[in-house]
Amino acid sequence: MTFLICVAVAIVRVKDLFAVAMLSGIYGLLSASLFITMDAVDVAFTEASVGAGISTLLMLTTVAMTGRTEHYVRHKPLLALLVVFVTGALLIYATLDMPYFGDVLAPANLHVAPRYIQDSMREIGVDNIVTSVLASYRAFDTFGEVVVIFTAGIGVLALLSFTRRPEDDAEISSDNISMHEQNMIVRIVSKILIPFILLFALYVQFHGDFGPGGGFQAGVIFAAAIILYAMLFGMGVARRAINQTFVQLFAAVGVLLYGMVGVASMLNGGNFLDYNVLSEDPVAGQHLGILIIELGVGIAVAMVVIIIFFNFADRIDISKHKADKKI
Amino acid sequence: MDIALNISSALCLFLGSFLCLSGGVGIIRFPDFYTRMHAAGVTDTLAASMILIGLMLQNPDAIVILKLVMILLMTLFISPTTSHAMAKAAMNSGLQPLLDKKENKDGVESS
Amino acid sequence: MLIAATIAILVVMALTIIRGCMGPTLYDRILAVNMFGTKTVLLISLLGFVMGRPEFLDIAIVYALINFISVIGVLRFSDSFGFKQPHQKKVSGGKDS
Amino acid sequence: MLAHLPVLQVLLPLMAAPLCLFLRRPYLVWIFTLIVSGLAFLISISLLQQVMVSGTLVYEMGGWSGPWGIEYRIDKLSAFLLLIITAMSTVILLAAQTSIQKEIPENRQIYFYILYLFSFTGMLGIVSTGDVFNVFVFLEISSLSAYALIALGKDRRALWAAYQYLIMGTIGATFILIGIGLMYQMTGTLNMDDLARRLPEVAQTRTVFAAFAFFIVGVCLKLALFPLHLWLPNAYAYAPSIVTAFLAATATKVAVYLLIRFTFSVFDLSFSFTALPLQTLFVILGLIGIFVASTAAIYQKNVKHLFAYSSIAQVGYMIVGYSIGTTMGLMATLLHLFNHALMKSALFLALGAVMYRIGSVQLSSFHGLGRQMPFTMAAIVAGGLSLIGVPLTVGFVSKWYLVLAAIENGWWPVAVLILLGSLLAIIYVWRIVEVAYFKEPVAGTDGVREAPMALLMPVWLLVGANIYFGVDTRFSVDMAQAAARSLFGVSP
Amino acid sequence: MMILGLYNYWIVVALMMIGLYIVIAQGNLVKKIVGLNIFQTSVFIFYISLSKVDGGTAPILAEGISLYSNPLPHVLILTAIVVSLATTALGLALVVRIKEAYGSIEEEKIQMKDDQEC
Repeated sequence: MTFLICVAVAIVRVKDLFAVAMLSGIYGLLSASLFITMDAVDVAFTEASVGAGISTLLMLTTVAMTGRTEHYVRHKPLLALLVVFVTGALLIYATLDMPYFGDVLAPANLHVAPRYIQDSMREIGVDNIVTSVLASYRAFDTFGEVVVIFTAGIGVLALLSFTRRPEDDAEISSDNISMHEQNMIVRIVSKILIPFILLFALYVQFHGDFGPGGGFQAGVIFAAAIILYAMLFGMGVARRAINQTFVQLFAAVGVLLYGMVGVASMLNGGNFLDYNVLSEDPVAGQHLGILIIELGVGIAVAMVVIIIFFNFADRIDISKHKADKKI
Repeated sequence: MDIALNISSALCLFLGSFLCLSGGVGIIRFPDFYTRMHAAGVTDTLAASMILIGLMLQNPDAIVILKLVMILLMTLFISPTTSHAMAKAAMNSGLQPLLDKKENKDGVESS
Repeated sequence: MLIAATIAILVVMALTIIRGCMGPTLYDRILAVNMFGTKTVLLISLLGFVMGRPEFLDIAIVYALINFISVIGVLRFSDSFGFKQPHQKKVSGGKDS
Repeated sequence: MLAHLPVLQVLLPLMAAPLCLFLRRPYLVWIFTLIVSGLAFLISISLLQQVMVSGTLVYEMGGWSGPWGIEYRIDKLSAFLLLIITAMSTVILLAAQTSIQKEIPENRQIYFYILYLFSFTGMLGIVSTGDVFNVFVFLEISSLSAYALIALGKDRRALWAAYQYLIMGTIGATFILIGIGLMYQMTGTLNMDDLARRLPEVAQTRTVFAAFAFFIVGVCLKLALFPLHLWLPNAYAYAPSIVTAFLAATATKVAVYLLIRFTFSVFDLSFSFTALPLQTLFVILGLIGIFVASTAAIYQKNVKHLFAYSSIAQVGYMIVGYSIGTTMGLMATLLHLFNHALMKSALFLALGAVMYRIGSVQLSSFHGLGRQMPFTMAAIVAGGLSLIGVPLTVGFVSKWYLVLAAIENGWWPVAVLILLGSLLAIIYVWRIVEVAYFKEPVAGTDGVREAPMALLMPVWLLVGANIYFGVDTRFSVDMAQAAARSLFGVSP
Repeated sequence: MMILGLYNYWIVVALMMIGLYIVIAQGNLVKKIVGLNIFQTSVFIFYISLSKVDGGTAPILAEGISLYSNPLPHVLILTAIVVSLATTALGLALVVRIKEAYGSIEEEKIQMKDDQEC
């Protein structure tokens, strides 16, 4: 735990933004390990792939575009400190009446949660309680979550997309090829790894019922494989392999798939997202429903992350290109 | 049988931890980037495999061993690759190895 | 033994963080991040055993992958950062000597 | 199908948004969006009827009841808010196509509509849900899309404004998240109804107190209550006109809704108003907000800025009404919610029309506009009168009830100050009138003509509503009264 | 007991304060986003710590185990992590655009340029 504070303080102090981005990656990994020690394996899974993986990559791309050094001007630190300390004091004050860490009798552990733990096997039939809560009891939240990430994807598209000129494309890709001739070893190893990563993503996708994992994590891993490919072989090549319009449409399909499950259950006479009615046997219905929505989540997340990354990386290539031309 | 497994597992774990620690000391104490990388890269690979093998010996479950083997393979693949890539990138960016006694601990961050 | 190994790894992690925070060059930090990642993988595998639920090795696999990808990412973007050509060597190493 | 209306209300725009990607032409997407919004409006009317007849509607997501699943809970207050949001969105969308064509590049228009739909969905979701964490999720949907929408503005300052909004908004949302976490920790539930039942047991603990404080601060950040309003003026000023109109008409309303919902339904009133010196604090902040923002509005050179500051002042009125803490005060607040949505959307849409013709909303470019764009300017004046609170406009009605509520509670000084605040409104509205009607047009703007029908029609629709509801107050007053009564009925 | 029992929460508070401090006091836009991340992560840790049950294990049903940690906060945090990813992505996209439009990502400089325009 104390590590976390060290890293956080370091982030405050370090001025090299690249280093900051990397430290935030370490921070993500650390908090993920912390989640594991506190039994939150699913969360750790996600935090590792998001905090240490995708966020860090995005930060790096941004830093690569915006410049590395920070011109540090200390301004209004007093006000900031005041706000921070008031908040902190309030929280410390709040902790005084809290149930202790790990208390079995804390109200949070007595009221709603026991039902999930005791009955989810009978009602849903999935080993991983987190999955059953996520995908069935609180499925609507998860739907919201997919929509949030989709919104972010669209937002990034709205902000960063631009019409590409073909000649730019050609130049950039030739650039990339020359640049990566040298990285033979890395490329070969990655070529071996990428199919494996994709396979692993599928495993995570469908194994979510029994162990940690699920649609979101699988989506991120899948996207990570694609990102790796794009980084090593250049955006131009990756772009040829993966059609952007197609990706966008697929992201939409992912969200719609999720919604459709809900609509289907409505048509079958249940409430929105009530999987019990999807099949004769409620438990089988639950299984089916969870399977499909996890698939929807996976598709949507993977595509959105790809969209986000590609748009960022395109900007880099373009801005670098412009800079090269100026020189 | 059990005892033998346990002992060998403990031995592996011990060796792994020791290598880890020495790598950790190395990464702090060595004078420049390339030597540090050496410390990290070498210990990483061996220590990781030692610890993973140690864990494998502890568990009879097939799927767990399979997963551990996968992790092991991955570390074996990834660790040297990243080391290689890092060294190459560092060379390309103009970071010179510390060959003689010249002091150039800082200021080599090229941008 | 498991616990001893865990503690050893924790200590190494601390050392790596120190290196990561100290720098001094960018590549030292990358190195620290990389090493930190591998150590986390080991830590998680160990923790799974310590807590008696070794099914969670999936997470360790993910960490290894993510670690690899992020290191490659760092290198890729630090390469493409700035205006230098990949093959051209700068003499900045000897600048202040 | 009628039983599914609560969820359809949210689901319809939600599902429609990704579908937009499949329609590749902006014009088609616009039509589609408009239809969806119109349908949502119809649903909200039907919901309102149902609620009026049969009381609170509860819809269980996934068939899981109570605190285990998420439920939608639509009472009179939410139905009222749903009606406001969907109505505003529909009218504003009528004007969207023309204005957007001019302000946003062709290849981004589709994204604009998608984001608009998401923002719309988010607000509907916040209003109809009965689960605190769900509130957070939908809050993020609506605000994320709002950030992106603002950043679509032409001016580069829009980007900066959006960034600031993003930072402030995220801090606010995270504060709310902390509040939710603390509450969950003490009660073990996330369902609002259940929370209301379980909170009194632990109401005296410091944790619950802190939870409440965090929640209030978070909501106030979203609400742009006086000391936390800094993000609002720029965000409103540089966003595309349609976005400004939409956000001004709905976003702060939703935040007020959250405030009311939490202080009245989740925490009970006696706790809300005694645990913190909330009542006094809010009255003071509200009043200061009215004065500071109105004064700031007087000095603005950009008309959008001017109205943005006036929005902050109006939020002040709402907060004052709310903190009076009587049925009358709450009713005034709800009325003002409704009325302010009407007048601000009319004003900002009219500004959109000005923007469409002149390409600027600096006060200096308004010279002589009264003659060049008579209908648009007339609409602005009508909206301005409503802001001031001249009789026969909606602004009068809500201020009337507000003053009544203050007097009823024996708060004479507050009533006087509210009236004084209206005087300030006269000044800033007058500045526009003066420039537009009594100054000669600037040379080189001879070609400026009246705005196209597609823009004028929605503007005048809204202005008409302004006057209609100012004269015939039965509908809005009844609604507000019913909602306020039901809230007080719930809480002892 | 009190110190041990609340230690976790206090660390969370400290992290939260650091994160918030970065967001408010730092002038660099990227760093602000990093700060926001730290701030949000600290909230996640808070949620997860309140779900921990002494002696319990991860909420994946297995034979022979009867005490599990509370799964509900885990679910909430999964959602919240996604939200924070979305926020980060959007924020960084904004930063990129700001850099292109203003040529800087320092708060002060941007303010200065804006003031000149007004």
